[in-house]
Amino acid sequence: MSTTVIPHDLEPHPLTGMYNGKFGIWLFLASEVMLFGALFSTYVLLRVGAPPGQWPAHGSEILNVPLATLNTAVLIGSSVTMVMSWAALKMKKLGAARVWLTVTFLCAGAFLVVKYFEYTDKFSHYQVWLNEPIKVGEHEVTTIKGHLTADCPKLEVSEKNGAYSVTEHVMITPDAEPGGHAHGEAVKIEASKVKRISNFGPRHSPYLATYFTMTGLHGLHIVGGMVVILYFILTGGSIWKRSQEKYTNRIECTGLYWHFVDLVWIFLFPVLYLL
Amino acid sequence: MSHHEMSVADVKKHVRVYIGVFALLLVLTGVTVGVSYLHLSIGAAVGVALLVASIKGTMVACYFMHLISEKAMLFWILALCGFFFLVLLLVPVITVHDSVGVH
Amino acid sequence: MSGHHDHSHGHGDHGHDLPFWRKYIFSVDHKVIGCQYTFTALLFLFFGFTLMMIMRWQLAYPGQPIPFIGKYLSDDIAADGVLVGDGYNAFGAMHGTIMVFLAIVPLGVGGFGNYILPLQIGAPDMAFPKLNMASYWVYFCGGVTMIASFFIKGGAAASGWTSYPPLSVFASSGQTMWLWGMVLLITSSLLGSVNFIVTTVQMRVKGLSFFRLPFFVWAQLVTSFLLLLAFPPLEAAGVLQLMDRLAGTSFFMPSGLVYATEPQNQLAGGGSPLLWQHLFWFLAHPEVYVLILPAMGIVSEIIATNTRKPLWGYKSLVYSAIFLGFMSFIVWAHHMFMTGMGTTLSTFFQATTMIISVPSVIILTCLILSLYGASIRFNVPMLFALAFLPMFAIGGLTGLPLGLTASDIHLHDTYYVIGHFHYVVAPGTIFAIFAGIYYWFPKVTGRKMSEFLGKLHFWPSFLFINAVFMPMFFQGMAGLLRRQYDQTEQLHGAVAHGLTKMSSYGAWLLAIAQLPFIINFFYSMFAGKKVGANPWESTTLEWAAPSPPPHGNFDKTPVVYCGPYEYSVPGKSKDYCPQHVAQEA
Amino acid sequence: MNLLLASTQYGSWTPPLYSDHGGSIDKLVDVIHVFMFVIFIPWAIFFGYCLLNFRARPGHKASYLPIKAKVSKYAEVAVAVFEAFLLLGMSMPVWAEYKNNPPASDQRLDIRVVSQQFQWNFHYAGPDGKFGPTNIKLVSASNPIGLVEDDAAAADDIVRVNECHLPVDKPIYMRLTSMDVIHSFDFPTMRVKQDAIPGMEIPIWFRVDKSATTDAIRPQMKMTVPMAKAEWYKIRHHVAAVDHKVKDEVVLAKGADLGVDLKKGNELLDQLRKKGLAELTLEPRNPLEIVCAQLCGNSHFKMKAQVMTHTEDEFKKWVAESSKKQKLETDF
Ligand code: HEA
Ligand code: HEA
Ligand code: CUA
Ligand SMILES: [Cu+2]
Repeated sequence: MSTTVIPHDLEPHPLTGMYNGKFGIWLFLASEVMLFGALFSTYVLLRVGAPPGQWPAHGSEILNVPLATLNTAVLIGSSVTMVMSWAALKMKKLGAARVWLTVTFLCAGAFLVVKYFEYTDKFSHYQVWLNEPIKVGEHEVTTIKGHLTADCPKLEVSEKNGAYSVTEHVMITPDAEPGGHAHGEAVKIEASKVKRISNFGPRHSPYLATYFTMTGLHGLHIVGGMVVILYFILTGGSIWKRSQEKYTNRIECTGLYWHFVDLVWIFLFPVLYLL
Repeated sequence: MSHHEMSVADVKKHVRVYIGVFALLLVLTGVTVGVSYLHLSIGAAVGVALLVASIKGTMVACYFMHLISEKAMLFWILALCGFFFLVLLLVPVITVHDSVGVH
Repeated sequence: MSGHHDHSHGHGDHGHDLPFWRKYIFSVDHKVIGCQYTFTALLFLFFGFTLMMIMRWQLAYPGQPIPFIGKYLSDDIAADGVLVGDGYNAFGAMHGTIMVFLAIVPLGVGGFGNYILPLQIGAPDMAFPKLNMASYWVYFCGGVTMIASFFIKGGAAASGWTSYPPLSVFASSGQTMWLWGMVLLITSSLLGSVNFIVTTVQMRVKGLSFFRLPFFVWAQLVTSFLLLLAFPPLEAAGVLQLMDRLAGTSFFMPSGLVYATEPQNQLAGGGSPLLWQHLFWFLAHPEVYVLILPAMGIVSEIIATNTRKPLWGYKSLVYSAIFLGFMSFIVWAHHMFMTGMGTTLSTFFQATTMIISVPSVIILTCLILSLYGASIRFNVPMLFALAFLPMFAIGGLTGLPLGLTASDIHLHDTYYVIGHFHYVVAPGTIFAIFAGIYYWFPKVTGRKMSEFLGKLHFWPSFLFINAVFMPMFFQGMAGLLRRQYDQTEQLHGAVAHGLTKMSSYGAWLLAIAQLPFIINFFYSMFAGKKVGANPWESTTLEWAAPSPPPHGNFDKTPVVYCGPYEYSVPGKSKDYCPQHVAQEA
Repeated sequence: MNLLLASTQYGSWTPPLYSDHGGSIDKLVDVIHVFMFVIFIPWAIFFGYCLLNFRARPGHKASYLPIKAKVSKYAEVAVAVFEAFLLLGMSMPVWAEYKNNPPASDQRLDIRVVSQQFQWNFHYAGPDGKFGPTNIKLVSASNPIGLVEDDAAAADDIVRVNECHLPVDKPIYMRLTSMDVIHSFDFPTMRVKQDAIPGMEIPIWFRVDKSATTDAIRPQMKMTVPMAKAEWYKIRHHVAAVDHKVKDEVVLAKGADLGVDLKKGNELLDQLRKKGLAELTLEPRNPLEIVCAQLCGNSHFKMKAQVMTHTEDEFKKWVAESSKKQKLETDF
């Protein structure tokens, strides 16, 4: 098989100014734009069509903005280290390049760790919607947000779509008021009174559904990128020995992909957290 | 200019640019977050957020991804892609408003 | 078009040192991959047809046990030999899905594109051979997933190939399999399209400028862009529907649903069923041109060769194809006129729909004007290619009443629609594919298919396929709806039932008419008449390579000196000037 | 074609038409098809001419130069122009009429149409003209739309399952919605089709022709089938239109139903053949049907409603007595 030499595998084509791989990755990114485009379209359609109050006025009502800001910085940083490693290769410094790659890899890891904490926090936080108002503390409420107590009986989970339902009753400690006085004591609610119960996972609301789907898909892209980067950190030496140019190109393509993932986040962040 | 033949000097120049862009991106990130707490009107808030995001995005594309130094061919392909992106973004929303039914 | 093309004489194949499984199973050679695509897709084509033949029985003889096979079908599909409602819907949905995503596209793009395109541009292989292999195997897995879904509890997806929610979200787990299958198929197409575009743009041999490319290559190029940019939104939609089904989100589920008198309180609501339709049709309309463009490419090649004269208006062909590709992204909502669309949007989409018909008219016009002043050789490939023209014309013209909202009110979701698109895809695209198989078979195997069996395949097929689809226009006019398990349940269906029988018999006879082809196909593979590199005396580059082409394709890389269709050039000894032969001044 | 479509008023083209807006739709359909033939026939003739005249044969050579085909340009322009005419001149006016100006609320009849797997529920406001509120918690087999029965406005409401009563010659304003999946409200003989989408309420309006009461049109749809071609599937929705006699013995009385299931139906046909009956004269048991045009599950094909069209005062009578009895009897 090796006998066939593919034209423009390494040297750029005069028309596009790119070697095959680079042109290919750009085309792939174009399709990625349409992929996320559809998701943004979904976000806009659902939000515009939603009755007032169904979506939070500001992401910080539900999400953790400081953490996300940190993550944004981390990801942008990883983008810089990525080009740095490419630049290093251009200066024929394999060692430096590998260090930069490793830093990039670690940044990506850090990003995922932070996301992990954001996610898990949501899954342990619940909301109950009630059939008729009940009294909590001083005022009547039709819905309660909070954490389930330790002695709260297990919720029933439908195997079809994982929806929760209450068996006999739920025990939930409401969150502190925005006003800020301490947690009220746990409230007991009979199953008959519960219209719907859900944690702050995807099924909670269109907003969180969009949030988890978009960030989830973006997260998968991060993981994919990490795999590739790791591969090039490890195999770097051997490929470099075979052809310095090939290795440099590979890193450039990986970089293009990585910057795109960063670019997507730059839009996800304000759209999901700040609006 | 294709990155094919690049002197060490060129690369060094590039690196300086990267650092600059990096700093700018961090600043802009700070800006969006800050603005979002001013509780502007919906329109304004969306406007600012998208504007800043677009600037940042352009920075990344142009400098980290070297888009500014690519040949015209690529621009046309991306322009096409961008156009369809807008169509996809707008038309479904329009249907919500141009529907004889009530949602 | 089989995996065994150079068994007979693998001359000059550098790949000889490779073990069988690297050479024919996990090969990275575009020709082997092309054959794998073609072969797999033909089997799917046959399977999709079989599903429909069973459905046509239920339509012709509602409620009566299916002869022969009825008793072997599972209870989800047929209760004691009689197809059940869910079984019918599952077959219908899978027929559509299989035909579009597993048969025709893989044939037109994966098969012909892979095998012919690199040869026609003088390339030794695709730009990314490994990626090419990957896209075949991803496609293969997608196919396996789809087939497997027949055997799980509740049977295969039964919400139509369009899979409209909320129905598809309430549906049994076959739908989940369908979605996973689609994700795989889409991924495969994306990898493929990247490969095609890069190859075409970067790997044309010296002298082969864009306007010297055979029209087939242009068709493939445009097609690849459609796949590249239209497929991702459906992938996104697929993910969203998976979320709705598995994670209980409600992207497509509005508030206040009541299913089987059960209020769906556990759902958040606030979703939009129409969102899916937008994302689906944003792909699915360009998709239909993905089905037709390669067919047009194939037909143009064959017509040029067998008219012994240049194609009429090559440039306008090319521009039309490009324009067609562009427009196909902004007509999709003509599938959604009945969803309560207001006047503004419907006007826009009616207009674009009328506009997009113009380039098709131009393409067809060019092809038929190419016949004028020709010297037409009526060999089997040409017969199929010529038949394509009127069939596409009928299919295309009947698209117009559907494109106008007012007439669509009466025709939407009737058999008129079914008639419309089958005329373009079945006697249209399928015939083009048959034409292509007969035409390039010698290149692939070094042997010609039998002309006699070929004609025995063509004439009955042509007759019967019209018997299948022509009645559908009249039934549609009478208001007969599609996706009807028992068409006689409704008054206007019952009175139109005579025609239903007619097209059912047409379908079964059409199947018998395929026997000569299948025999011819396998017989000629081993015993067909041996031929040289250029049996049709054609001009394009694939004929400059040996038949079958060795690994790496060309003995020495060709250089191109002229346009693709230099036939009957005055004052030349031969009536054709191959692109790679320097013209003595 | 007529043969195959069975000789009936359904004819071999569009179904019979009983609404006033439908005419313009049919006109458009006809014009387009004429247009299609005008393009296709000459095109096909030219095609055939080429095939014959330019077939390869000894002594015949192809010409390198293309024909200077001005005609094609003209043809293409003509096609484009005519398409523009179809769009601007014929389609858009109809659509605008169909979508933009609803009949004034004081002179129309309002009906809520709530679709579900696999039935059409018709909700009439009753004499007081007020629709009672609904609540999905109350939905049940006997209360398909979850009408709040003890509400004052609901007291005289009428809810009918798969049974729709319409006055002729009066604008009818329907608001379509769905409780579960997407259905499509298809009333072929009125040229009305509109998806019913959950989470949306979509209005449609039309007017039934003055003369189109059910009793008046049933006889118009009479068809005669020779016993030889008589087949249960084709006649399952029909009843005998006259007394069928074999040498003045009545073998099939007027109004006798042939729609009993496949087996019984065929037995009946066999008997009649044995008795030597030559042909059947039939009319539809129920000439007007609303069906569902959108795949909505395994019984989608069965989802249909019978329509009764009445004169204005017949209709008033129907409303008056139906609104008296609260409980609705579901008839499947
Ligand atoms: C290869 C596939 C293919 C092609 C090419 C087309 C081509 C066209 N289609 Fe079709 N279509 C489908 C596949 C295709 N379609 C499918 C699969 C569906 C159903 C999906 C589903 O619901 O399941 C569908 C459904 C469909 C609808 C929705 C109907 C409904 O659901 O109510 C509409 C409406 O506008 C439409 C319109 C058109 C138009 C205007 C064209 C035009 O592009 C046609 C242009 C061609 C011509 C106009 C004819 C050519 C010209 C001549 C005859 C030459 C004349 C010569 C001279 C003038 C000199 N199509
Ligand atoms: C490319 C797409 C394609 C193709 C080619 C076909 C081909 C055919 N289709 Fe299909 N069809 C669809 C796409 C297609 N269809 C879609 C999208 C739908 C809508 C589904 C839905 O409602 O959701 C549909 C629906 C549909 C219906 C309506 C069902 C309903 O609404 O209830 C019917 C009814 O007759 C039908 C019939 C046929 C027939 C008889 C063929 C025949 O033309 C097939 C002819 C096939 C051959 C002639 C090939 C024979 C095979 C070989 C010769 C291979 C030999 C093998 C080897 C050599 C190994 N189709
Ligand atoms: Cu309801 Cu089909
Ligand atoms: Cu379309």
